[in-house]
Amino acid sequence: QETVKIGYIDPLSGGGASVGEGGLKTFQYLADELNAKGGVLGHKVEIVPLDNKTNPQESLVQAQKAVDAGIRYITQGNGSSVGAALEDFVTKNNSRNPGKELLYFNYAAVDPSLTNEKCSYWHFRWDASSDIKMEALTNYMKDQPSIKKVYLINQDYSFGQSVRSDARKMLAAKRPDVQIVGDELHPLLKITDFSPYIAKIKASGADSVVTGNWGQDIALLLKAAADAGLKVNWYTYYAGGAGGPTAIKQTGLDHQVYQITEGIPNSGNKAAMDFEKDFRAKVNLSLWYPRAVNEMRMFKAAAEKANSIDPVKVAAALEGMKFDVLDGGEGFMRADDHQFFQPIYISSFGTLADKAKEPFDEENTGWGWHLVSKIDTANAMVPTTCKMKRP
Amino acid sequence: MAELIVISTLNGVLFGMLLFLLSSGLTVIFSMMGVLNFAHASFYMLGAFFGYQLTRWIGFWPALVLAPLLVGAVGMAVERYGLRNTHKHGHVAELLLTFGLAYAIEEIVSMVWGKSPMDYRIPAALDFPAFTVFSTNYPAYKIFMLVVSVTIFVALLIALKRTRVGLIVQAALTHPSMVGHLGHNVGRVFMLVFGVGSALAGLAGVIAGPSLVTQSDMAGLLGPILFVVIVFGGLGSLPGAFIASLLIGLIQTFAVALNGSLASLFGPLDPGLGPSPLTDIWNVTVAQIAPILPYLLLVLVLIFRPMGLLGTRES
Amino acid sequence: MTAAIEVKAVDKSFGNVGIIRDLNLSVAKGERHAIIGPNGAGKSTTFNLISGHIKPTSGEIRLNGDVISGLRPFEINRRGLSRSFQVTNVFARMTVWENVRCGVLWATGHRYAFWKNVDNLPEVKQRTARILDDIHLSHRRDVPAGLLTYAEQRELEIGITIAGGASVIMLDEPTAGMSHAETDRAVALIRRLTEGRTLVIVEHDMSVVFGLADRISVLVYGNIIASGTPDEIRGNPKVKEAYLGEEID
Amino acid sequence: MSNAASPAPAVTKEEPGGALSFYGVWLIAAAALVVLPLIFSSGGSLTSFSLIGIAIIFALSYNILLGQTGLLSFGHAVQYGLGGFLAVHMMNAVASHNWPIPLPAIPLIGGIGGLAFALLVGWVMTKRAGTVFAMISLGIGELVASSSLILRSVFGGESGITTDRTALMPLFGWTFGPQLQVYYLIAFWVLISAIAMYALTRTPLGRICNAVRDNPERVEFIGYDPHVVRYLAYGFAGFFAGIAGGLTAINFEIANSAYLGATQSGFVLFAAFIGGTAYFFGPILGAILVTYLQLGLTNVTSVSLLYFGIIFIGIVMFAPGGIAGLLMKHRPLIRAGSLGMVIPSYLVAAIPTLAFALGAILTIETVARYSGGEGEGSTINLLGIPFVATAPATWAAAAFLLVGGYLVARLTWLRVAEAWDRAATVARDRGYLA
Amino acid sequence: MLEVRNLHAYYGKSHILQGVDLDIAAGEVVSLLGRNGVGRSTTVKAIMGEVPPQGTIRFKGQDIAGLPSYRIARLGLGYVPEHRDIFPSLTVRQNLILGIKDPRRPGKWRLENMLDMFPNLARRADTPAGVLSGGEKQMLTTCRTLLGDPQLMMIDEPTEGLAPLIVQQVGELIATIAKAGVAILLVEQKLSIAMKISNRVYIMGHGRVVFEGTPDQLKSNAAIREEWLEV
Ligand SMILES: Nc1ncnc2c1ncn2[C@@H]1O[C@H](COP(=O)(O)OP(=O)(O)OP(=O)(O)O)[C@@H](O)[C@H]1O
Ligand SMILES: Nc1ncnc2c1ncn2[C@@H]1O[C@H](COP(=O)(O)OP(=O)(O)OP(=O)(O)O)[C@@H](O)[C@H]1O
Ligand SMILES: CC(C)C[C@H](N)C(=O)O
Ligand SMILES: [Mg+2]
Ligand SMILES: [Mg+2]
Repeated sequence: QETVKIGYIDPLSGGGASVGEGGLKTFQYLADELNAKGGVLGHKVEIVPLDNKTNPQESLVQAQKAVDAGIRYITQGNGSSVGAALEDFVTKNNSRNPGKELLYFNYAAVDPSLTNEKCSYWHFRWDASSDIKMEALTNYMKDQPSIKKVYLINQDYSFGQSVRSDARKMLAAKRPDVQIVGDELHPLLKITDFSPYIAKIKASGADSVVTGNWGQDIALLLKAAADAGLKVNWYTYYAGGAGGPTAIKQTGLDHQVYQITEGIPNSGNKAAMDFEKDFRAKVNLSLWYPRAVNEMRMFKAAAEKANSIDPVKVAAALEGMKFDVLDGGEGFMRADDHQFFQPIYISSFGTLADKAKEPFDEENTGWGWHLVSKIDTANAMVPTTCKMKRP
Repeated sequence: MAELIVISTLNGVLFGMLLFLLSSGLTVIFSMMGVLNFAHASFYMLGAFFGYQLTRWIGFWPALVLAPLLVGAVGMAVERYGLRNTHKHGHVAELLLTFGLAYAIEEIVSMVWGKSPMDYRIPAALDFPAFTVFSTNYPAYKIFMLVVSVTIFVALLIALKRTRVGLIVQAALTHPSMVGHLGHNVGRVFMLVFGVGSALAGLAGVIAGPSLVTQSDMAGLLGPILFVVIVFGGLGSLPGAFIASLLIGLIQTFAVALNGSLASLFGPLDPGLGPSPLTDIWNVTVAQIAPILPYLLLVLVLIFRPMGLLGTRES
Repeated sequence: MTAAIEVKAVDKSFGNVGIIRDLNLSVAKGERHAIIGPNGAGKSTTFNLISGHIKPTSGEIRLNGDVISGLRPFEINRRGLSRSFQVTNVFARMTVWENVRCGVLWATGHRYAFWKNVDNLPEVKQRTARILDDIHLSHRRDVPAGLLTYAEQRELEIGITIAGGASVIMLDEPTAGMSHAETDRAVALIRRLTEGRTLVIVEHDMSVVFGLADRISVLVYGNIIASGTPDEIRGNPKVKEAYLGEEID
Repeated sequence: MSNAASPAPAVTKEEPGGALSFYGVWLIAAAALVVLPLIFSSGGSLTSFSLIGIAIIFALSYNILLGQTGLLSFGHAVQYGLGGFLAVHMMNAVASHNWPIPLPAIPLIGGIGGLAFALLVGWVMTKRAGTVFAMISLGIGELVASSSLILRSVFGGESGITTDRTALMPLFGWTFGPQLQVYYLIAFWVLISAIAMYALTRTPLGRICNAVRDNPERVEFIGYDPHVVRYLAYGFAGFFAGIAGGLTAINFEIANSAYLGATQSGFVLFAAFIGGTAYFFGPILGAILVTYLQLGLTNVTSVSLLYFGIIFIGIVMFAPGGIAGLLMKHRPLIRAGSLGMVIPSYLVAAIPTLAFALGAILTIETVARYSGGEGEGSTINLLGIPFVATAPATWAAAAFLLVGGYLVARLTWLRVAEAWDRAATVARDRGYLA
Repeated sequence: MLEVRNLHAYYGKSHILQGVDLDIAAGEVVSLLGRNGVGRSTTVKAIMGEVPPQGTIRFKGQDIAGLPSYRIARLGLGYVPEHRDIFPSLTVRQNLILGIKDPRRPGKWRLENMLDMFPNLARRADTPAGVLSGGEKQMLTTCRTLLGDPQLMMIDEPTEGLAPLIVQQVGELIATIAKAGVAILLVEQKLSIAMKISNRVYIMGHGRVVFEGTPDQLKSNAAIREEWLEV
């Protein structure tokens, strides 16, 4: 039986390497999991790491390499800039090389445009797009009267910009009284010291910061905040990334840092928590990407449904497919734009009241993620402008 | 406003001092030996990782001494077994050697320690706010960094004044055998200089590691800007590097602190214009161009004053 | 008739050290003029001033009647003045042939041409070959200049200098470091090559100077203390005191 | 800095055989480019050939600066990238206006872009050579690369600007969708660019560039302004870099800011130096090797950067004239017919050297697997022999090969040196070696 | 003091020195004469270790063949090379400072003496040595080596490119040095100088010594002069 190869195109060197490596380990764990249960339709699943250095052009080199090596599935997540390039590549490749179609499974590039104006039939996204997350986040923020002055700080590229503009738009609609006291964009993965930004946040008198920063950009931001003793509430997409929890604990921001995700370690769902436990034991990491679990498991389900590992058939099977997600609840792959919809969680980081119910801490800080709010699939829907071109 | 100015000044000075700590070693090497050491930032990274590892084994203070020595030893080995043989083939060859070395070091570090950031913490003895200005804390650790940088600066200045090492190296660049005929052991001096330069980078790593990230890509982030510092300050001039570090630290910090853009100055452009380079330029904030400023400065300085701020020679 | 080189009241100081002070010098067309003087008198500096390598602090320099002070070296060269250097200054990694040919290119009007094949320029080829013959280096034409012996390099240096066909040739100690035999050969060479041109030469070897020069100027501390025919100079007590010392065998 | 490359004789030797062998070489090259994809027709080789072709033009253009003119640039990718961006914008414009410009003409637009920028900034940059030039080029490179992120309407920010090469009018029925057609387009440009750049070295300007490299001061006294010479060289280098950029844009159908950045500039410096800057064909070899390593190494090892670094350090240390320099060292021996005297010693030395290399690879891989946490049972496939990373036998084998190989190799290389001496003496006696 | 026996040296394959024998006693001035290219410079270079020597070289009884040159220099052997090798980017003063081997143990020559002795150098003390005139460079190298307090100084062609008057001055300088008790090995072309200041002369030809004697002996031996010196 030939193996099903999935090209993992993400940074394995340079500024994004730590995130990329985490993702790689996750996917390799998941492949092992599938293989242990007989693989996909009896095919062994293999993850092929392809380093793109967080660079769109390099990603295309890697994607082309994948194609040349006969790989039919690629997955990528770190960076919407890369995501856009890959989506474009896959679309062109599939129209020019019929019979050699390539599917692109997106597990984290959440720029909404990828499932709107740029949408492609060959692209499927398991992470909630940034506008979905912002919708959920602002719904929560709306009910926090203590929020009066908000500071936005984001990475200067498509994803950061969409976080920023969505935050502005949605806050203005939901909480017109909230003042945006700062709106910062900084270069992606290039800042070594965020102290100047922290000084600015401090000077602005903000009580809350909204940021989509990821990778070292969030870790260093939180670290600089800790050093300066900046005490504000943080509404983040990725504060749980490596280094983040340590910095939060250091600042003593007990349950003041919020994160919006499609799953949390202490979700209370037995299966998910067992999975988390095993994952941590084997990989020595927290599960940052519950959606990757959904992606891989759903891939298997779709292949079985199509009874084929041919990408064209798998794509057809994935469209509109419903699936029970890791943390419980049902999600589905919307056929209109190939965006997966699932329950969304807002959690805060801090002391864990009940160690039995919430056993997982982060980075040995003793603190962990605590569920604050859960948004059901139905409430986590956004419209799309995608005009899907089907083959 | 006053608050922002005071704090930005402090931040700028602190960042500048870190830059100096890093660039002092590079200045020593570059100005004396003419080697554009692209692996300098890698030695910095090695310093951080050695520091991290030793701190876990024997504690921060011994690590502070030992790690730079280790890095210095690595540097000496590099000089002895690599650069020395390459020297006769010219500066480009030397430079590429260090280029290759930078790759190798990065991969070795990520092989040994992985690619995720290390949990390298500030020693407990220094983990308290030294003082508070406008309710912003200044961690004692940062003050410690400042003190170390200034100490290094003074010590290096004195060492360079007192010893003839600088002269020997400079003379050996053009006529190495003549220097030997005068009774100086050129090989050992070169090795020593390179070792000291690397050790300084290592020291910067040990110190900066806990305060910034200790991660396998940390070399790439600071690499290019170091060249800006030493060229801007003037090749061969330690005070130049000191001033340039401070200036660049301050400029970058203040640029971030400022909010201005052409749009905020002259009002927004007609929204009907659509995206164009003009609108890009119009709307970009000073903070956004902060990362570019050092390079702009570099180019301008080289055009108008090729020997740099305090330099005396061009190359 | 205008002089080939006319130096009028030129001063040159480095920092506040005056090296050339009120220098006046006139070299007639077709003349072979030697400049002698103690070490550090400013002979090379004078060469540098005339050839545009450095600019005078004050004063004026004319070439064939035109003011050239302040011009860049290549501009002066294009007006017909070419010089050699006291220290060997050839294109080390290029062959002997290439070295000489580089000297020929501008003068033959090919300038910065990037649309012509250098190997297909008959005029350039002939001229280069002739010069190589003249400097006796034809048998070494494909050797990189850096690998030549010292004396050969000095000869090549002369070859490059005359290659452009300049009407004024300035040679700075062309025979320094050569043996007697080599020196004699070089002198003959210089004599032949500068036939019909103006020659300014700096030398410490008195046999060369007295054998070659029509006129001699003596430079001491940046100032010409005497100027005249070889015999006049030989007999001049001031020159003896400042430069020649007691006659040596 | 000006003594940029090794002191080997430059590209100056007049070839015996004249015009015939001159055209012969290019005809063979052209024929090889045509048949190459017929022999190696897999998608992978087509992709590699295309990238190698582009890299060749890029590296050759760089050598106009480094090898020919002695200018060490850290920012050559600026011209390359800007050429690429201009090409992408042009392609989009052509497609949307239906202009009758076929795709194969686009690289020329890229070239013009590179040229224009080179001429714009070149004048101030080339005022000086040496370290000053090197540092200005570094500064301009970083400046342009970072500015490109700000001028997002032109450069498209982090994600860049995409285009569709098939949207231009087809030429003789070719849409340039399939990689094969793109390959031929690239091959065509490689050939004419290489010929043009080679021809450039044989023009008056090309030769004066060499003179400026060797001794800029002296050049002033033979009627040339070294500044102008450097400027022109910079312009030409920019032009051909722009062509390479244009081809990249066609190949990937995207241009983004990373194109312009230090990594690309470093890549081309590497390629040119490793290949050997003293010979025209050096950078071609370098481009092939470096591209090949870049594409291929990551497939076989997880620590490709380490090998990358080691290979470069090795070449810089043991073959400072690059691959071309290494090869050309043998030319006098071939001519003198004494090459046969060294070949046996090479063969003898090859065995322990190979053993040493294998030992090194095995060691690195073992350590990499071990620390990569793959531990148990992961195998290293070396020349078809599987080694279990965690098995003590593997460690022993690695240590044995490494140490034993090293010791024996050292002895054999001494013999190579002796054989060389003998062969060189023969060559010297027969007048083929100075 | 210096004892050279059967010295051979090669450049690549060419056998330049083919068994040179030399002796220099303390305080003696010895000249090494010969035509261009016979290997006089190579002899000195081989002694200093700049060219790999084969044979015996003893200095003050210690075998120095093959030692690195800084070790040889520290034993008290000074060397002024043919091409002067001044350090162009360093100032005159810095050049001189580098001549001092150990600043804590100054020898009989002091920086101040040197500058007093050579007002030309004193005037230019703080200019980069690269711009000195040819003659000034020669003085600089000689002084620089003297500052290292050598017991034996080997000077290669000190008068090359010097004005006649200065040639005389250099001759006097060498005599002064010799008077201070430093032995001197002088490599010269200009016979007149060598004859005037040397105690003994050697003449080299074809890579070995072909004549040894006092200046007077040489003067009276026209055959030798003709065969090995004149052209
Ligand atoms: N760029 C400079 N800066 C400072 N001083 C200089 C410079 N160039 C030359 N000098 C000084 O000017 C004086 C004249 O030097 P120059 O080289 O012209 O002498 P010269 O007559 O050629 O001597 P020689 O015969 O020894 O070559 C010297 O004392 C030298 O040190
Ligand atoms: N680096 C070198 N490589 C090869 N041959 C050399 C080298 N240096 C000198 N030679 C040759 O060795 C021989 C002796 O040279 P050496 O310099 O010792 O001569 P010399 O007696 O000092 O003459 P000169 O008057 O030229 O100084 C000469 O034939 C010379 O060409
Ligand atoms: C991995 C993620 C943090 C990437 C990010 N969400 C993006 O879309 O660019
Ligand atoms: Mg002179
Ligand atoms: Mg000699």
